[in-house]
Amino acid sequence: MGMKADIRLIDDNGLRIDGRLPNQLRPIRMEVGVVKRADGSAYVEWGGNKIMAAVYGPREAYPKHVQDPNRAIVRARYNMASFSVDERKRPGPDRRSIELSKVISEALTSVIFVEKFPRTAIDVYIEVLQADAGTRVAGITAASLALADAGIPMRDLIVGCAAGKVDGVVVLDLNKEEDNYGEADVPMAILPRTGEIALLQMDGDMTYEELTNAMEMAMEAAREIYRMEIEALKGRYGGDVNE
Amino acid sequence: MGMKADIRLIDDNGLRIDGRLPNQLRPIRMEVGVVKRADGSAYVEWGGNKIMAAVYGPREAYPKHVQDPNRAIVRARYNMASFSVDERKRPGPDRRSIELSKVISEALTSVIFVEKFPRTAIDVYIEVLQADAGTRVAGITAASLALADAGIPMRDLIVGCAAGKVDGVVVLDLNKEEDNYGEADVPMAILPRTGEIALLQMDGDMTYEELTNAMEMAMEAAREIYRMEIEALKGRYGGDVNE
Amino acid sequence: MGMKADIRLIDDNGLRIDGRLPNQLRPIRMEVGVVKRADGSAYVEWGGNKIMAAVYGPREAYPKHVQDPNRAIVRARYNMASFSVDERKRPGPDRRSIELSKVISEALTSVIFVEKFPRTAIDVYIEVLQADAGTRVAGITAASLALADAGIPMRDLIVGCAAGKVDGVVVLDLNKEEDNYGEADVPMAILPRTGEIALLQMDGDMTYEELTNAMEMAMEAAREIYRMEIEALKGRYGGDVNE
Amino acid sequence: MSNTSKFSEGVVAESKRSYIKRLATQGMRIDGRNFDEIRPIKITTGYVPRAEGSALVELGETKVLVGVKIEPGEPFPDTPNMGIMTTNVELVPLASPTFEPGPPSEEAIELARVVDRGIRESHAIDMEKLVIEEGEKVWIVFIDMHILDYHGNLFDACGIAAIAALNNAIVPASRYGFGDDFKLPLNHYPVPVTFAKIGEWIVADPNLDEESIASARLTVTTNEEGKINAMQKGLYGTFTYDEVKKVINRSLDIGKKVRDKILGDANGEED
Amino acid sequence: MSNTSKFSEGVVAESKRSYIKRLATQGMRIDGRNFDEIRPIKITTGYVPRAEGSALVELGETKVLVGVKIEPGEPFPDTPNMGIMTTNVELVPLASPTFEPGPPSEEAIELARVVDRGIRESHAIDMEKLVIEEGEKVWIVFIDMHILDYHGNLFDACGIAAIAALNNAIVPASRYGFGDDFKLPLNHYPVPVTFAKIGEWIVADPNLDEESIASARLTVTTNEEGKINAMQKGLYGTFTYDEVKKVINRSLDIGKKVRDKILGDANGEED
Amino acid sequence: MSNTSKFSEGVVAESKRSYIKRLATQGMRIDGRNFDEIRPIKITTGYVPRAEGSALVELGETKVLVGVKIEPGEPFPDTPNMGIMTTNVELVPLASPTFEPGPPSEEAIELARVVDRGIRESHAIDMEKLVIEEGEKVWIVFIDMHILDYHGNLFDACGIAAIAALNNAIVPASRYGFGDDFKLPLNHYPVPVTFAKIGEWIVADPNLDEESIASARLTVTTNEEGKINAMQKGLYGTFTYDEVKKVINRSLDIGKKVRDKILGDANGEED
Repeated sequence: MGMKADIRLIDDNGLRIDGRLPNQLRPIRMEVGVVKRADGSAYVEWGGNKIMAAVYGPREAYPKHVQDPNRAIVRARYNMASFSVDERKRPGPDRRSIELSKVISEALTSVIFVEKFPRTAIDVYIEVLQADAGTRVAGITAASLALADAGIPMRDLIVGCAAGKVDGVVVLDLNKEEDNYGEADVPMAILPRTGEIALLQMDGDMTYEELTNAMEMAMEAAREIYRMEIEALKGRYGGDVNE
Repeated sequence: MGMKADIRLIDDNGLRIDGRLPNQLRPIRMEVGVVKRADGSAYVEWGGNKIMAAVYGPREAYPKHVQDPNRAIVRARYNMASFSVDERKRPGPDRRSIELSKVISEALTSVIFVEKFPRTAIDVYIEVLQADAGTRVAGITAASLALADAGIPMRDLIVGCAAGKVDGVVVLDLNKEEDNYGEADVPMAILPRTGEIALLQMDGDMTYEELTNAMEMAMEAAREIYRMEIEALKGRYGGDVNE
Repeated sequence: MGMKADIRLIDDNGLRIDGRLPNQLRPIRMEVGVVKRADGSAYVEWGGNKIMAAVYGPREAYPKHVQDPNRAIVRARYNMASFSVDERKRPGPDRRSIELSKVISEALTSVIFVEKFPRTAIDVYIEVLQADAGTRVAGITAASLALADAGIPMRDLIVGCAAGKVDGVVVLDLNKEEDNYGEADVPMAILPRTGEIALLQMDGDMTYEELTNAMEMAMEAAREIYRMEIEALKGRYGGDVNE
Repeated sequence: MSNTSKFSEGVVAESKRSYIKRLATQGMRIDGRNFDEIRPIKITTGYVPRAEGSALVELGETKVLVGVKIEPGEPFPDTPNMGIMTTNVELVPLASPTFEPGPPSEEAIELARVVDRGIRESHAIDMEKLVIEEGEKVWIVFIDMHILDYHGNLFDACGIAAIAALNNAIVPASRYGFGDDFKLPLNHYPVPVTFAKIGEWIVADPNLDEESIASARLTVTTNEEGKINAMQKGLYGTFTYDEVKKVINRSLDIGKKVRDKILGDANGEED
Repeated sequence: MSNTSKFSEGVVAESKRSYIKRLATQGMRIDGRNFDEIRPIKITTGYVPRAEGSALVELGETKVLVGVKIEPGEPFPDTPNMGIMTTNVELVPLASPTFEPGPPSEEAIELARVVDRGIRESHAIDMEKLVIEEGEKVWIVFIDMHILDYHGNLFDACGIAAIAALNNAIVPASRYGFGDDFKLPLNHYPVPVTFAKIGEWIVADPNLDEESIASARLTVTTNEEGKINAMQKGLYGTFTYDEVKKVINRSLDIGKKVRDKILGDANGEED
Repeated sequence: MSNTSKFSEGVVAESKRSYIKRLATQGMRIDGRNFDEIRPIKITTGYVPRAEGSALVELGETKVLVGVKIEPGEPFPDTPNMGIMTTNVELVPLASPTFEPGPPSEEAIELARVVDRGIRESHAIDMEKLVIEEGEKVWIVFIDMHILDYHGNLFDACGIAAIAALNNAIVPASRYGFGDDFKLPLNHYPVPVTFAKIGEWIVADPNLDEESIASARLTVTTNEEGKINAMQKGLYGTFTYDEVKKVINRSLDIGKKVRDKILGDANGEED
């Protein structure tokens, strides 16, 4: 956040540089079952983001000392391909991806009936093949689809969505330029049926009003993304997608 | 040792740059029980050194293959805070701290009744918060207090003390300038009741006479430091401090 | 392969820069039993290569999860000493030595009766003390001798040998200059009694005819090296060297 | 990647768990505090004179030492006219039986990054004043957080110690021949406040026992203008939107009090 | 250092093992192919527009994405007038239950090095055209191979995707102020073809089941001139000399067909 | 951090332990030596012609190869007019069943640092003669110690091999265009001598069996002027002050003999 730029991010008509309205999402495409080797998988294209997620498990947790006798442990790994960003990224986890892996693991745990699978691990791998701002929320959305595809029992699908502030305006789903030159970003993960918030981060500079407006905008959009999730799962399975 | 300098380290009156006599210690302050989470702990301020030590154990040694069926293993870890030195030190162990951790572990083992606690580990953590020459001997002193505070049975307290050579003069307890520009340093750890030597290192350039003078000076001072240790422990517990 | 140079590697008489004929080996010297601590060991001097190999095992494989209940695992480790090459090499495995360790492990496995030693590891350590082109084939030859010295039952000794192309000519056993400025290198490991090929790599630029000529040249030379191996083992044990 | 935190005892006796929850139904906490009451704060700045800035912060029994080192170095290519800051947390095993030696754990990394975001996103340090020669040489501010005794809520202890140490820091220009030393220029004073959710209750500044049984955690960093600069939700539970709003509001209040303490204590004494 | 490969299921049911071998005696394979028949290839170039070049290759169900990044950097001291290339394989755990997070395994390293050798030894990239300023600045070509679904024979899938991505790559000279962008100059089109030995039979492009029970593996990389540029034998079994000759010959034939596909598909679509 | 050393068999049969101690009461050692007698030393300098200096040292059955590489590089900022030396020990698993592959263990680090201190503190290498261009370019001397067969007392074997290899080393100035090659300039010849305490007895140059049951170890490095340059006490036992004095005295005597051997053997042959 907060690099200064001479770029105007909101034009005189209140439109954004990619032509969107403040509360408009980028185009999103979802596909389930893309990794044959995995127990469940999904692909999400979200603006310029291309993200693949796969689930393995529940399977015996290894090494043994990480096993929890009362429930499954959920281990998400967020990883960016070296070529997913403008300047080549060195392979392997950096501090940012370690933090994101942690908060995504925690968010996913909140919806999974982990107590049904003691001593196991549910491994969720999120690969960012092309990055374009909002990778963590697109990634958690892909992960949610992959978990459903794997038949992991969950109390709700989970939806990732971000809002933020750009040129003083609260906007939904920041793109790359808005992320680079904007004033705040609020990535969230939401359980649409109950409105619970499973992931919440924020960085930038916002008043209380701006922040609550942004959160409400993201929660509203979550319902739309939720419908796409249902659709993507129906496309594969027909019928009921919940457990 | 041995960087050349134009600095005169001993003046015409035989005094050192901080005004001490050759056989005089820097001011030392000891405090016991400073880390509430630990089984035992101590803080030692020694000249400009600020050093904290904590003991955990005896506790089950992990990983299992390090367990000794006949005795406790003593694992000291000497670590310098990044900000403890003039030029920021990268966090994590370097070769120097790995070596010091090893010789301190060995020295502490020599006083602990390790055979009383088979299969366990006694972990001793020494954190150098500010470094000012002589950190290892101050650290081993703090560790000894922390072990006593933890109630670990020992056949003696252990005392760290160094002597060396500066401008051709054998001196006690080198300070930072003396360490940088002096000619030799002899860090020792001593069991004051028996005079046994549990840690002994030396680097520099000394004749046999200079070296033995230095060792005797350090052993003499060890008795003084020992009294401070007893005092610090009494301050906390009153009464008998040994086992 | 393939750095361009103004050097002529084959002279008008068809001789190489070290005076050898195209199908001539460099001088080779073998010695068995050079590391007393090991279960078996050998030293091979091959041109300017100086290579030591030692075998430990069969011994219980550790960590346990690498154990194979049906057979021994063979773990070769190819390592170059820092000072073995012109420009000091950083200690520790690099990508090249990891690859070589892998293909050598696989090649050695092909001759050892691994099913006789379930759950064990046979560790083969190859140290390149001085490198002069062809270290992997000299190393595998040393490893084979060390395995025989350790009394590990094998269905054949294994012989390493390379051929390649230099100034358009197919030649045996490239030296350092030929390796640097030549056109192709084909390292092989051969079971001389059956002619089986246990290791085969190639890099460079060769026609089918050149490549098959090179392979035949290496296989022919393998019989000569095999005789040296037998001789080296006889020198130590007299009598029969197989199993 | 695990969801059992290093910041917990792992297993808390079931009896203690029920006791804490039972207390909560009566609006009480195990150490006698109200839900919105934080533990006593003691700040000792200048604890490590060898560092360019430092602060020892005690938040209840939790003890954190932050040292700030400032050294010249190269700017990033895309910000040639800005200084650089880095943050690092060392969960040294001295501070807790649950901390282990080794490279930073995911807990240490999250902690460092949350503190980092609060300082960076509030533009607390005036980075443009840390340029020695544009594009060539700038001041690098290293914020190293050393945990000395862990009894819960490191986020706030670290965040408080970091801003106190920065406020205490001197840029050592003269040592490198770049003119006179000067106080590290600060524009803002971000303060993180952390809440834990225990059952249906939400408490400020959780202690170790509370942290051990909390289902969710939310840290909100606010500055002296009442702006929000950073948030971080943690653990495997969830918050409702109303809970989040309430937490943000309380963070603004508590943050203000803590900030007064930091700025008031700027010349405090070592204990 | 182990000889159980990450590229296998570890334990294949004995019944499947016998079944595959029984089929082989009748000249048949478990997925209906002939011994010399490779699986269908689908190539999508330009899959990652943010990369300078990219190709998604599906070889049967095996899926590999290669991205090429091209950045300016310093040449090696001994080759001041040449660009630089590096290759890297990520066996990301998304692609197989047998892949684990962490630094590259020996399997990943071997794979990257075999692909590297094919490209490097064939002089596929015209390195002399990648000099910006001799001895000072050259283009570095990073070839990163990301496995997305592992169903056997990564050597060929990676090798095909690498050369397809290179063929798709643009040197981003204008971004760095070094003149106009230009197509990455290629001289040759090396293609690896891999065979597995199962019992006494040798099959091209082994699938996962075949790989799991193969005793030996041989990869031969050939170029459009019919030259051999790289070979790599793997696994704990052996080949006879006749077998090796036969494999080389078949690699030349199959390599040619695959190369036609790569060059023909150069402007393919994403699936 | 452990106190079971890699330099021991771990468990020595109790019977052997008693036997060695029983012998000691009669002034005898398991290999027939006197308490102050070191094992035979064989030194082969120039063993690795590709290195700038090298020495293979056999101390009894213990075998160590030291190679010295000398390359140009940048001086440290605080010593612009001095060359640089680094030492490294590789306890390669070839040399002992107790050595494991991987980064240097604490044993390897201690060993390297003790040898390093002896050479550095005695100012053995004339560092001021290793400057190519003050503040810009100096010679870096890499001392790499490769253990080839481990039968006890690596401290002395490494220390002897290191000084012998340095004494054999040529600075390769001409290779880099910095004038004529010249012999690495040495001012001093430090030699470490190590003693082990077994029960109440102290023996010089402990072999593997003795090392395995020793309670304490003391290495004293002395130079040709009779000065002491380095000491290192190891293991979990203690020494009395009288014992230390005795050890220092003996080290001076034995060190002198070993030094004569090193300087006399300077042109020895490979075995």
